[in-house]
Amino acid sequence: MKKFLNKPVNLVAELLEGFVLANADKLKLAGTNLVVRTNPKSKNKVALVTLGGSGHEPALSGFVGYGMLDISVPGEIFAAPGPPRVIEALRLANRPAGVLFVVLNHAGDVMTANIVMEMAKKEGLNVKQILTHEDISTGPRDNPDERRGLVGALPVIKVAGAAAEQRRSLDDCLAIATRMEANSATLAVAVSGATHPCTGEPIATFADDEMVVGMGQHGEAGTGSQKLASADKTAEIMLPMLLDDLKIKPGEQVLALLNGVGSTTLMELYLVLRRINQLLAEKKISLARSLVGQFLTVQEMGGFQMFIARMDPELLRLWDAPCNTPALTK
Amino acid sequence: MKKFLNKPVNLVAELLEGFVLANADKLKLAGTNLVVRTNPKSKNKVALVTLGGSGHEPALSGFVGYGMLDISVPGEIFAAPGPPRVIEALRLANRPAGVLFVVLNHAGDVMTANIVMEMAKKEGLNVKQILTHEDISTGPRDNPDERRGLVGALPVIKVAGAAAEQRRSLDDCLAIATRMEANSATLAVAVSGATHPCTGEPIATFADDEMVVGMGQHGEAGTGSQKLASADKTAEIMLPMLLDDLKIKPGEQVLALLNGVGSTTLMELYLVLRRINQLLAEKKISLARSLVGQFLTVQEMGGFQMFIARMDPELLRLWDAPCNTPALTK
Amino acid sequence: MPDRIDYNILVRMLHAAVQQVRDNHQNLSRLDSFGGDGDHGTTMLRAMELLSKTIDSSPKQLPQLLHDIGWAIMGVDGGAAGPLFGTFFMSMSEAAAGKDSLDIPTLATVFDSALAGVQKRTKAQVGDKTMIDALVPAVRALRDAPDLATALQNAAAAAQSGADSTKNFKARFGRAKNAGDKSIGSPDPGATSVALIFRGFYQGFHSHG
Amino acid sequence: MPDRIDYNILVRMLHAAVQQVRDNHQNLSRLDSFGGDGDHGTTMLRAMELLSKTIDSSPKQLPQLLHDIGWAIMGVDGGAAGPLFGTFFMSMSEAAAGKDSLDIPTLATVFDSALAGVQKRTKAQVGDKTMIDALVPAVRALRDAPDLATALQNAAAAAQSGADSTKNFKARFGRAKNAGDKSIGSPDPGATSVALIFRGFYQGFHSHG
Ligand SMILES: Nc1ncnc2c1ncn2[C@@H]1O[C@H](COP(=O)(O)OP(=O)(O)O)[C@@H](O)[C@H]1O
Ligand SMILES: Nc1ncnc2c1ncn2[C@@H]1O[C@H](COP(=O)(O)OP(=O)(O)O)[C@@H](O)[C@H]1O
Ligand SMILES: [Mg+2]
Ligand SMILES: [Mg+2]
Ligand SMILES: [Mg+2]
Ligand SMILES: [Mg+2]
Repeated sequence: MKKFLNKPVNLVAELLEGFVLANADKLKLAGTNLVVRTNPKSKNKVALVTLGGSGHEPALSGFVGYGMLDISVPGEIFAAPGPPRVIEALRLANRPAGVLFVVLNHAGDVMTANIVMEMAKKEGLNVKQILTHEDISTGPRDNPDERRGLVGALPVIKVAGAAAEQRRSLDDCLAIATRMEANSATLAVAVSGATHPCTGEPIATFADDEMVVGMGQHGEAGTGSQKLASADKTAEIMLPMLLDDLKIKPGEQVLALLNGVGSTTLMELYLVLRRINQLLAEKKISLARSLVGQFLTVQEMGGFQMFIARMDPELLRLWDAPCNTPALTK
Repeated sequence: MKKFLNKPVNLVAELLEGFVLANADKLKLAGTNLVVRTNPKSKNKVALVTLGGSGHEPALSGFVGYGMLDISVPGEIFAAPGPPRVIEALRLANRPAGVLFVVLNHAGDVMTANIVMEMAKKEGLNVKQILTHEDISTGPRDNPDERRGLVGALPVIKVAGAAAEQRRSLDDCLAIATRMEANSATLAVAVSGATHPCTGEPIATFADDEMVVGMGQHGEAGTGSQKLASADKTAEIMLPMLLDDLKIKPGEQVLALLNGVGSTTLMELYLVLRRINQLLAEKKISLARSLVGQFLTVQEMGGFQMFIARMDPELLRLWDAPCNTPALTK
Repeated sequence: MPDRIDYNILVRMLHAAVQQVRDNHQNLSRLDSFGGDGDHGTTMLRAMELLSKTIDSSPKQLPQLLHDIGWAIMGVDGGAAGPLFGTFFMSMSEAAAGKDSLDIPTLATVFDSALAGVQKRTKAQVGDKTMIDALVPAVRALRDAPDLATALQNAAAAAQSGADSTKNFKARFGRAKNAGDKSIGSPDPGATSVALIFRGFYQGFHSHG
Repeated sequence: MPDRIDYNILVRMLHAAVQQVRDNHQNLSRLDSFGGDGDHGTTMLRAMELLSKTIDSSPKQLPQLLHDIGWAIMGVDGGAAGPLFGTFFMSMSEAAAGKDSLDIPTLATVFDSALAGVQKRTKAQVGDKTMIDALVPAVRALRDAPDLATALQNAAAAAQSGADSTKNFKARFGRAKNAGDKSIGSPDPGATSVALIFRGFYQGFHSHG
């Protein structure tokens, strides 16, 4: 893929400069390239902090703003930031109301998070951590360590962020985030690869008519290599796996989120959502809410992540609550 | 490109079904696949209506909602809708306050619009038309017929839509739209092609290291085939052409909009915006506002549209006014 | 051969035109793929299927049928061809107002009106590689013919050679104008459609026994 | 050969380790490209350049230097390697607290601490195709050597054969674990880095004249 780039070593710093410029009403940089709100949240409210590699724009810094995150610590391309900048973020966010620290389950992120949580404890910071790991393709539900954190971080941040704006306690925010997380499941499908913007190396390769169900954010191989299917058929393959994992029963309400990872169009995602709605109706499951967009991308990779969550009235209320971030505004 | 599709003949109908499902709080279908607001605007306010081909999601139906459009008439893939559904939309929107009809300058759209405007006149509908044609690559400023309408329709709809919500008259809304349009300029650059989702045929082809400045929305050849340049260099090539066309002088304020057309990432667009900001600063031109995103796409095509507009205080106020649509929320 | 085109004869002419496009739509798309976006055959096929359905659903009255066909084709949502061919039939209807059959001078007037209608929609002139290149000679050929059969035969022949002439032109209208020289060497798809339709008109008229 | 590693000798050892990575970073990235994401060489190079800068900026005091190096490498933002190698040096510093030079038993304790620190961060065991495969034998080899030169020579050799042994393993940690069998046949990049660093330590110590 041909990309408009400058020097690779400056890539993240430069993209952050443009990113905060494009969203100057919501965001600015603070400290060592930490993305923070232009208008900080009241110190009486729980703060939300996350970390993660760059190259997945608009994620994760695109979720900073009213109703969602307070600080995002962007790493290098596809690489977690190291502990120094993350502890800097936690110190900056620290407050009596407390800090909820959202970590997506990827080895590097978790390693950094563990180091930082030990430091935070030693320093007496008021921080609690929530780990998101809803990728059903990498491990069974009872082995959550193996499950990666994909786009499911978005709803977790959304509901916990809404709870924080409503001055709920840190324990409440954590409980809400945990409930959202526990009722979430994601499955990815990929049809074409991407190139690493620094090395120019291909991320994953595909046969001409191949699609891979379960492929990860960085081209980690999935188990489900199969022939490229129609939008309807793809929904028919993937949705039951998610419903099964969550053991969703007739009469329950779900949120469906379709996250395009790059060159798969919104057009295609709308077709998939349409079929999801039909399949859910057949099973008497209610599609209570849906969201379609490109939130957590993998450069120009083709494919998408299908996310389903069991919702309860409180989670729905928090999902609907106002937010104002570059990637999601309600 | 591998796409998740069903039968081509159903593509637009199905994608609209998914689209309104995903945005049920903002949109619904009415009449013959017209996209309308879920909560209609008061009849005392001017209504905004547009038409345009599908396959460019989220445009144009993604601009329907508070503060922007009232009705969008989506055509087939890359093809204008014919007059019958457009006149249906104008009849639906018609009101004493009047209707502003926004047309992007493409042959099919204009032909339909002309027919419909004649009918509207005969029927006594209270409609005025604004044509957007800000693509500087297809004709000189004094030959506006040759200039295509690209992403510049978005700011026109934004400021006119805001004026309409403020109960400005039809003449005022038209004058504001006209002023916005007259001060707008867009230049596109493409680096990789796309496939037509119905025919599977390639839209435009490129040499390995080629970029084409001025390529149109449907792969119409541009004049500026050259070697793929860095983000900085590309900004240095394109921005002066736009400033020149608009004759922007030191001390003036501009809006910059970078519209990714498909597989070009937000990451890359942020790099370009950063350089635009630097170049403007050198020329003592103020980057008053900026917007980066994928608003008007061409399937998985690689490239972007760079839009620059001269802003005045009123246009800035209208640009900043609230809006709530699938593609833009303020 | 009859000396008037009544509703029934018109229907035969229209059906034959539909059949011409059905048989040739793949070629029309192929021609559109050189300079345009490759959809002209699909659009014309959809237009002609709508035409055929309109014959069944419309009141059995000549000007009304032409009007309804024009309006149906206008709604084909396929880019330039829909409004242009839709205007063609609607403008025929306007000139046929109040008539339940067309003699040879009326037919000439009706097609003059069709051409004028289309020309109101586009600035394209003969030589710009559009449907105008087939339409103008076809309509002109209708004017001075001794009888309807000759008129329609001449029109079909003139449309065909008009379409053929576009081979060597460079497109100056429609999507193809942006394709530079790519369309040189193959005829314009829209002009080819016009030739097919006039061929169908003649065949449908002629087959009337 | 000296029987204690003081600040100056440590700096030589560190500089030599930096040089090893500078000379071999492209190979490290190449190794990472089979199963991982191809960035290990870049990350290690950045880590080592930071190490080198830290030597210049940090107070000239042995445990403090190790601490500052560890913290600098932690901040390299390059994925798994930063925290792991950062922990390595920070844990060395903890065990060296209060010492301005290291004799052979202290050196063994310092590296034991480094290994323990890294192991606190990962569940990877010998055989899982990670840096652990080079680190464990290297640290073990340091323990029973008669003098510093032999200790560092043995450690370098053990790290190298530990790294070599990973060739035949299938990755079970880090990004490479998702690549299936793709990494079989080539050594683990992180283990190779450990071998380079220990080789540097030995060379730097040895070159001390
Ligand atoms: N402005 C125009 N004036 C006259 N004829 C036109 C014009 N634009 C297109 N056409 C005709 O329409 C044909 C293309 O039709 P079609 O492919 O169906 O529409 P589109 O170009 O919108 O895809 C051209 O071959 C040409 O004959
Ligand atoms: N969980 C882990 N435990 C031990 N070592 C690991 C782990 N993850 C990665 N490594 C080591 O790090 C190396 C990869 O480092 P690097 O490429 O810099 O980071 P990343 O994998 O995040 O891109 C691997 O070769 C391996 O030796
Ligand atoms: Mg066409
Ligand atoms: Mg078309
Ligand atoms: Mg790596
Ligand atoms: Mg990495």
